[in-house]
Amino acid sequence: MPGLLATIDVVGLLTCFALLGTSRIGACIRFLALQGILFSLVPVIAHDDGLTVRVLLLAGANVALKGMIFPAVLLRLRTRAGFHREVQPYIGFVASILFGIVALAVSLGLARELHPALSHAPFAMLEAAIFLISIGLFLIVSRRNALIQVIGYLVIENGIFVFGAITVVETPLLVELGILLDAFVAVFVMGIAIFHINSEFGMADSDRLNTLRG
Amino acid sequence: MNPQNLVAPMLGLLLAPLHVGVINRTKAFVAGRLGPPLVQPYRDVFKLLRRGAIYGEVTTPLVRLGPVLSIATLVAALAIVPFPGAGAAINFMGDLIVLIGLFALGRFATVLAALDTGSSFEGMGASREVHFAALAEPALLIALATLARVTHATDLTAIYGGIAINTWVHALPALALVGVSFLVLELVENSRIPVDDPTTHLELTMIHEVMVLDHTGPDLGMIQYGAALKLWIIGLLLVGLAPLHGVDPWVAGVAGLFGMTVLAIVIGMIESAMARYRMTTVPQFIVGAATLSAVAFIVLLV
Amino acid sequence: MATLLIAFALLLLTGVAAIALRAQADIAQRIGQAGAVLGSLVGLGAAIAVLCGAKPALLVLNWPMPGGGIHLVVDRLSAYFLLPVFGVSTLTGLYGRSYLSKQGEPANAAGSWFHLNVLTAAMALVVVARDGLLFLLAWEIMALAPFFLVVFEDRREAARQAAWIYLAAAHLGTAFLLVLFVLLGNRAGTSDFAGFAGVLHDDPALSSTVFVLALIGFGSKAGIVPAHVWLPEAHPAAPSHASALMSGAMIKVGVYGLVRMLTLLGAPQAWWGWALLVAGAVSGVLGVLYALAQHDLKRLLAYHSVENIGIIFIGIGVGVLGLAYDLPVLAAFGFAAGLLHVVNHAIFKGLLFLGAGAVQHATHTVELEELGGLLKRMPWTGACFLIGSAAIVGLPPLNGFVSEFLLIYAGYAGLLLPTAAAAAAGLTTLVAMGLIGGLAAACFAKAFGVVFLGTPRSVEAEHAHEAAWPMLAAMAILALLCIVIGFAGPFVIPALAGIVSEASGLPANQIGASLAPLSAALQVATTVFLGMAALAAGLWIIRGWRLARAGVRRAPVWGCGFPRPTARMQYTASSFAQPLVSQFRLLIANREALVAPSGYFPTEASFTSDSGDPFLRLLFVPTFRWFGRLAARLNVIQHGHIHVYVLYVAATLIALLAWVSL
Amino acid sequence: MAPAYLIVALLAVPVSGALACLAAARPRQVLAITIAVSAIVLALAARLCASVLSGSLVESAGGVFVVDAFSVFHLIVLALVFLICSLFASVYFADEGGAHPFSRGPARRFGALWLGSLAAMILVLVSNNLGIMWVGMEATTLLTAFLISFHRDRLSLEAMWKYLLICSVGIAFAFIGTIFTAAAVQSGGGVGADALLWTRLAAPDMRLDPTLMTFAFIFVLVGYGTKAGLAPIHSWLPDAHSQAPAPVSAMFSGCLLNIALYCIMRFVPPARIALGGFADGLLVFFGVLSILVAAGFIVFQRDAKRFLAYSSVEHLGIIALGYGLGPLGTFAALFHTLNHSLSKSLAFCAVGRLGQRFGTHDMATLSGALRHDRLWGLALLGSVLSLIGAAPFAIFMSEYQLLRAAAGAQKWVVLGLFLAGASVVFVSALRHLIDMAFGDAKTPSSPLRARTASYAVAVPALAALLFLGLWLPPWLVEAIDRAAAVLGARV
Repeated sequence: MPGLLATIDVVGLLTCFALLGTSRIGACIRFLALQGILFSLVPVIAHDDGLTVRVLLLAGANVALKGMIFPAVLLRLRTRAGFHREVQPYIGFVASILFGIVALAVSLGLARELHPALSHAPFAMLEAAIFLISIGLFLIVSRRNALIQVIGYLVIENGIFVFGAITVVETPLLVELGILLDAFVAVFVMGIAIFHINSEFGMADSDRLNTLRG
Repeated sequence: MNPQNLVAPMLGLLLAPLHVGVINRTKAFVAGRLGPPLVQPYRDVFKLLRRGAIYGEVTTPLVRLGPVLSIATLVAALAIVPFPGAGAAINFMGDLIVLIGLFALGRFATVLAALDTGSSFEGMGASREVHFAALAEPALLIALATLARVTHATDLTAIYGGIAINTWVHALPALALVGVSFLVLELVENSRIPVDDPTTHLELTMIHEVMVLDHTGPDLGMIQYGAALKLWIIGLLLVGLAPLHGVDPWVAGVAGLFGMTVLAIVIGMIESAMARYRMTTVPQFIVGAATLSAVAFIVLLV
Repeated sequence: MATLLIAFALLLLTGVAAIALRAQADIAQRIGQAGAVLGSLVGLGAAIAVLCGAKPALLVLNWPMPGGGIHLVVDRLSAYFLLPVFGVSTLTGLYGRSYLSKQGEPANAAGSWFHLNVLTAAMALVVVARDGLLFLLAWEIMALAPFFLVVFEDRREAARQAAWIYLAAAHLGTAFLLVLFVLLGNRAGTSDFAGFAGVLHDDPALSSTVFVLALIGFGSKAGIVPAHVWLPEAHPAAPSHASALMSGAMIKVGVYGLVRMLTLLGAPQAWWGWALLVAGAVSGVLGVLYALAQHDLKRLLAYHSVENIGIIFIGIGVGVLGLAYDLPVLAAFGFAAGLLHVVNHAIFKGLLFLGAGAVQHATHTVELEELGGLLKRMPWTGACFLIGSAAIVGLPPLNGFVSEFLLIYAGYAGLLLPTAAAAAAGLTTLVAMGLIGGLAAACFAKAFGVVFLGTPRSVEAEHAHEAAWPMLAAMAILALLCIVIGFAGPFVIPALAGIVSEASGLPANQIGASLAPLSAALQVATTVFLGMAALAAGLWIIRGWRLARAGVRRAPVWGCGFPRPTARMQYTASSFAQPLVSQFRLLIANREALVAPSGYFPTEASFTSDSGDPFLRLLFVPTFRWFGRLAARLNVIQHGHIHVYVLYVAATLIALLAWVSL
Repeated sequence: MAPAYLIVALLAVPVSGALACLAAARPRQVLAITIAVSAIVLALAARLCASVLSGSLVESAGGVFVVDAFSVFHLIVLALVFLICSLFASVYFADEGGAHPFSRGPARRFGALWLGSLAAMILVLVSNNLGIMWVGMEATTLLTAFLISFHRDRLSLEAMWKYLLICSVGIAFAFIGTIFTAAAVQSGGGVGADALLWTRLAAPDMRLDPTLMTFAFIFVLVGYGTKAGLAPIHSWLPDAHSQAPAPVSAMFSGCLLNIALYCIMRFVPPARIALGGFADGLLVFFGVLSILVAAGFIVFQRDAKRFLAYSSVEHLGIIALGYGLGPLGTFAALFHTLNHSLSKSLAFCAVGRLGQRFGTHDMATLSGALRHDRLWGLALLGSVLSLIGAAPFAIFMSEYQLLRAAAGAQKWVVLGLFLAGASVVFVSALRHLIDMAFGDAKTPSSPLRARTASYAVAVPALAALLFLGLWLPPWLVEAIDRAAAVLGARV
């Protein structure tokens, strides 16, 4: 059902741009949640060999994790840490969006490069995966707020998830679950880390964390 | 060795003071004085040998050993330096190295003896002595090297025995230059004018004399006799350059004596004609000598 | 070989025991000393046995270390170099305990025996190793052990600095040797020396490369200018007997390495000889010049080691030139001179360092300007030091003269040869030796004169005491050796033939033939010296007899009428050397600061001269500083901003992807 | 116990140990448990090693877990070093009073995380599936993060955050690389199910899509390389090592970095099959780069632990370089892995202990160690001398083997650069070492109880370093050879 994939692709891209454009962290988290849910559906659609229990299980776990648990954790953290907006990122919101456009173009090109090698992978998703990864990196590099950096990391996770789902036909369930578990733990660990940093420094602007040099 | 070999050293031992006497006489003559008799040096030496001795308070036996050793080394040197016609008492390959070694030993002994007195004047003299010696030694080595290259021999007797008329014809510039540098060395090693004034009495300007300032009695006698011997030996190195190869020994010997006398007179003339160099210009003078012989050698190579 | 292994065992076991028992310093010291002396004597026995014609000892074992094997051979050449190693270490062992009695902390002193014995064993192992990796291992241990001796007085900043300079220099030298042996091992397919010769013989390019590596690597250990900078730092810092061992034996191991390499390199090329000759000449002259400028006795001696290594290199250089120009006589003279000087220098330099140690032990300083008049207070030490000085200056009839006679004669022999190149080499040799000889005489006149003669310049010197008997014994033995070898020259030289033939690859009988006339000549020379000695003795007796009758008085020396000459009026070491130093100001480049007396009533006047090593000061330190600043620039990439760190990761990835896509 | 169960036991023991720690009543118990567990793990690893060396592979859980000579070698190194670190931890934390008391809560936290990370590392080493290997690797990151910020002060938190974020991103890349590998297998016609089993990937008949494999290896190299601390992506390393408690730093340098490199090496055989010398070229490049960059940084380091951290970058570079230089190089690299892990963990222990005495890690202040604490001063001297490549310590030998490998590969420029870097490190590190070991201490050192465990750490480690520098036991040669054979030669 390529049409469905295309929709997911477009909406997913828009969430990325939203992440780039907004300064309000709460909004970012929600966009992330939306994005997570969207792309969790990809394996269900992409797998033309019918819906196996395994696929459904995985999709469900993903939706639960990325759609509910992560946002919950992050929002809780936001309120605990008490920051609500990203103030003056390294790269301004407009510039970020411009970057997003460039990144989109680049990932289209890259996807076209890769597609012949990964013939069975739907092109749209390939391009989406690359775009997600690049955007996630960009968020980490361009934002001061540790929370948004976590969000960036999760965007990368989404990208990787999509990429894995469309390229690898069937990976052992064990692996899939392991990966999910890792993402899960990662978010918690980062959450705790941010909590500690916040309680120690009184804020979680990671650009204040530059005492260690040389 | 047969007795005839002992001629050269005997001549040296006997005539060296006379040689000095001639120099002094010449200087006196030029200066228009009558001057001391030719045998005056002998008298001085004997007089000093009869005297008692006074030593500085801090001295050790080294100060006594110095003169003895320097005499001994010079006598040994005398034994290996050939006299025209008579040759040397002892000769062996590389004896020129031994000659230089002996000079060094004697100098080392006198320098230590000087330092032993603990007087600043002796120290100063010693410092100058080693300074100039350090420059003179390579000069002597190179000069002898040039001769060795000319005559294809490495022992003094062979070298000096091998200088014939046509040697001069072939290697005129080299030999001439070597001669000049020997003359310079004669003046330097024996601290004559223009390097040093043996008769001066201002300590600050002296080199050799100030080193032996506190030597008395027999030690001083030995030192003066030793000075005469050294003058004689280096003189021989210069006079020996005369082309006497194949000349009848007796003629050669007479020629040698004549040559030494002429040398003495020349030195006397120089001493009367020239003034002392300033202490700082002496090194150039010596290095000049070294350069001369180096040039001589390079002339030979090309 | 068994004896040698016993020697190793003795040295190592006692060393370990010494460091284990460091708590009971005295027992530890006794054990360490016993091991040092006995082990070295045993080793000496092994070496002498081989030199006396016993067939070369051999040991081959399997070493599980890949690219290495245990292969030991004691041939004549090795045995010959074992002489200084074990000989000097025997005497330093004998000397050491009394010396250490008042130096440093007792525990350190006890521990130092471990490093001393390990050093000895390592040097011996280097000399007998025939396997690249084993050689390197022993070489590194030999470099590391003295490090702990240099840092002996570890509370002193200067000692730690010296230790750093020493080990850094040693390791940088080793880097070249690593390349050398890896290169050879790679070409030969084996790390065994036997395998090297084959690949080198027919590959001039390779052998030239190897030669250059060897010259740098081994030269830095031997102390060739400009790689000499560690010597004047390390030797003064170490305990004197350790300095004696390092200067007497360790730097010779560097020479050994070079000679051994030359034997493997096959037919030498002329420019190698010239390189060695020039390196030697430069080191010789600069070494003695820098020595002249020193006023620290041990630094002065260290620079003289540079000078003497220079002389050795000149000898080897002449020898190599002889081989290259196919003039066997020249080759024989050169190698004989160089090799003989190896042992001679070990003897008199060991003696001089031990003497300096005795002075330090008695006065707690080696600063020349604070010494003086010690000959009266420590006559035996003074006598030994005098003999040592005379020997190192190369005065007849001592051992220094024999080797310098050989070398200068090699120069003359070169002169007589038709080839202009040989003549030029000869002239170079002569000029260098002439300068070195004269300057060395000046330097040791200063050293001995200022330390032992005149009046004491400080209270410590005033109250100096004679050294303990073991120290005296060690020095006396060395002094005796100086004299014996001096007079035995004619018989020593023929004995060299076999060793020279192993070093030069020429047949022994040919070398014997070319050396024979020289030993004959030396025989005559020796008789001359004997006569001279007899004459001197006679004159001494006569003048004594005359003075007995004429009477002797003592009086203050002439001081321009000043009645009471004091120590402060004496000529100082600096002023003694000043004319020569200023003559060669350009080369010595030592910084002087003069506050001249001024006005009619001058108040203060001072003169200070810092004779720090020019190469260290003007070449190495600036280079290191520059490099440090360069490295500090790297700081900008580690500025602590996490975003940029992540960016690095991304950038690396993108760069690689771009690279493969292109 | 059958080898198959050994693997399960290897995983089970640390996990149960971690749980036990959570339940432990007193800090002492926690420390005891960690020591006991790592001792057992070492025993099991040794047993496993024996059976691997006698047979070829040891499988378990239906091929999910496979151990071959290469992984068992790392397993042994891991267990050995981990035991050392655990022993030292018992010494270190026993005296860790003052601002950060080692009370029950922290103790439990430490024990759980400590043994948990051990389990994760073992998982990496024993898993046959590259995906699970990745999971284990990510787990180590997450578990060790809080070990860095164990003291929860600003600097350690900063270091922890950097470590966490940078390594997570890196590991994410590594996962992309893993996916690419699977894709490469599939488009090469391989079956999906066991696409990620390295036992299959290494098979010579494996057909892999070169383009995808290229991408795969690049992602893997950058991803795991971040964790292994290869320059220029080493940025987290000095901060983490300098801020973590000494035992943790020791464990990081001694175990974690090797294991990250191990992960990269698992991808090298397929990369060689698909791309020939491509992987080796990259390894050599990053190896040399790491050596040079680290050398440059070491020149101006002031903090002892930062210096050691950069030295880790250098040595990981050396190991990577070795892997890139063919069979002989692989041998050298493995030998070097062992030597470096021993030396570096010992060095960190020594610096940590001395730091407790002097209350600082500043190399200018921390001086005269030998005088104040003979044992640890000696340990510091020996280990750092070994690290900067002085004979007769083990690292000199492995570096010599590496030089031989470089010469064998005719890579003279590489050889030169390596020697240059090593020399710079030697010269600049030695200056600090001399003052640290011999200097005349300016700061008074606080007296600490000499603990027997200290001897149990320092003496055997030093002895081993010395011994391996002089004599390589044949069985060890055998083990390393077998391990190297697993990676095979360059195509």
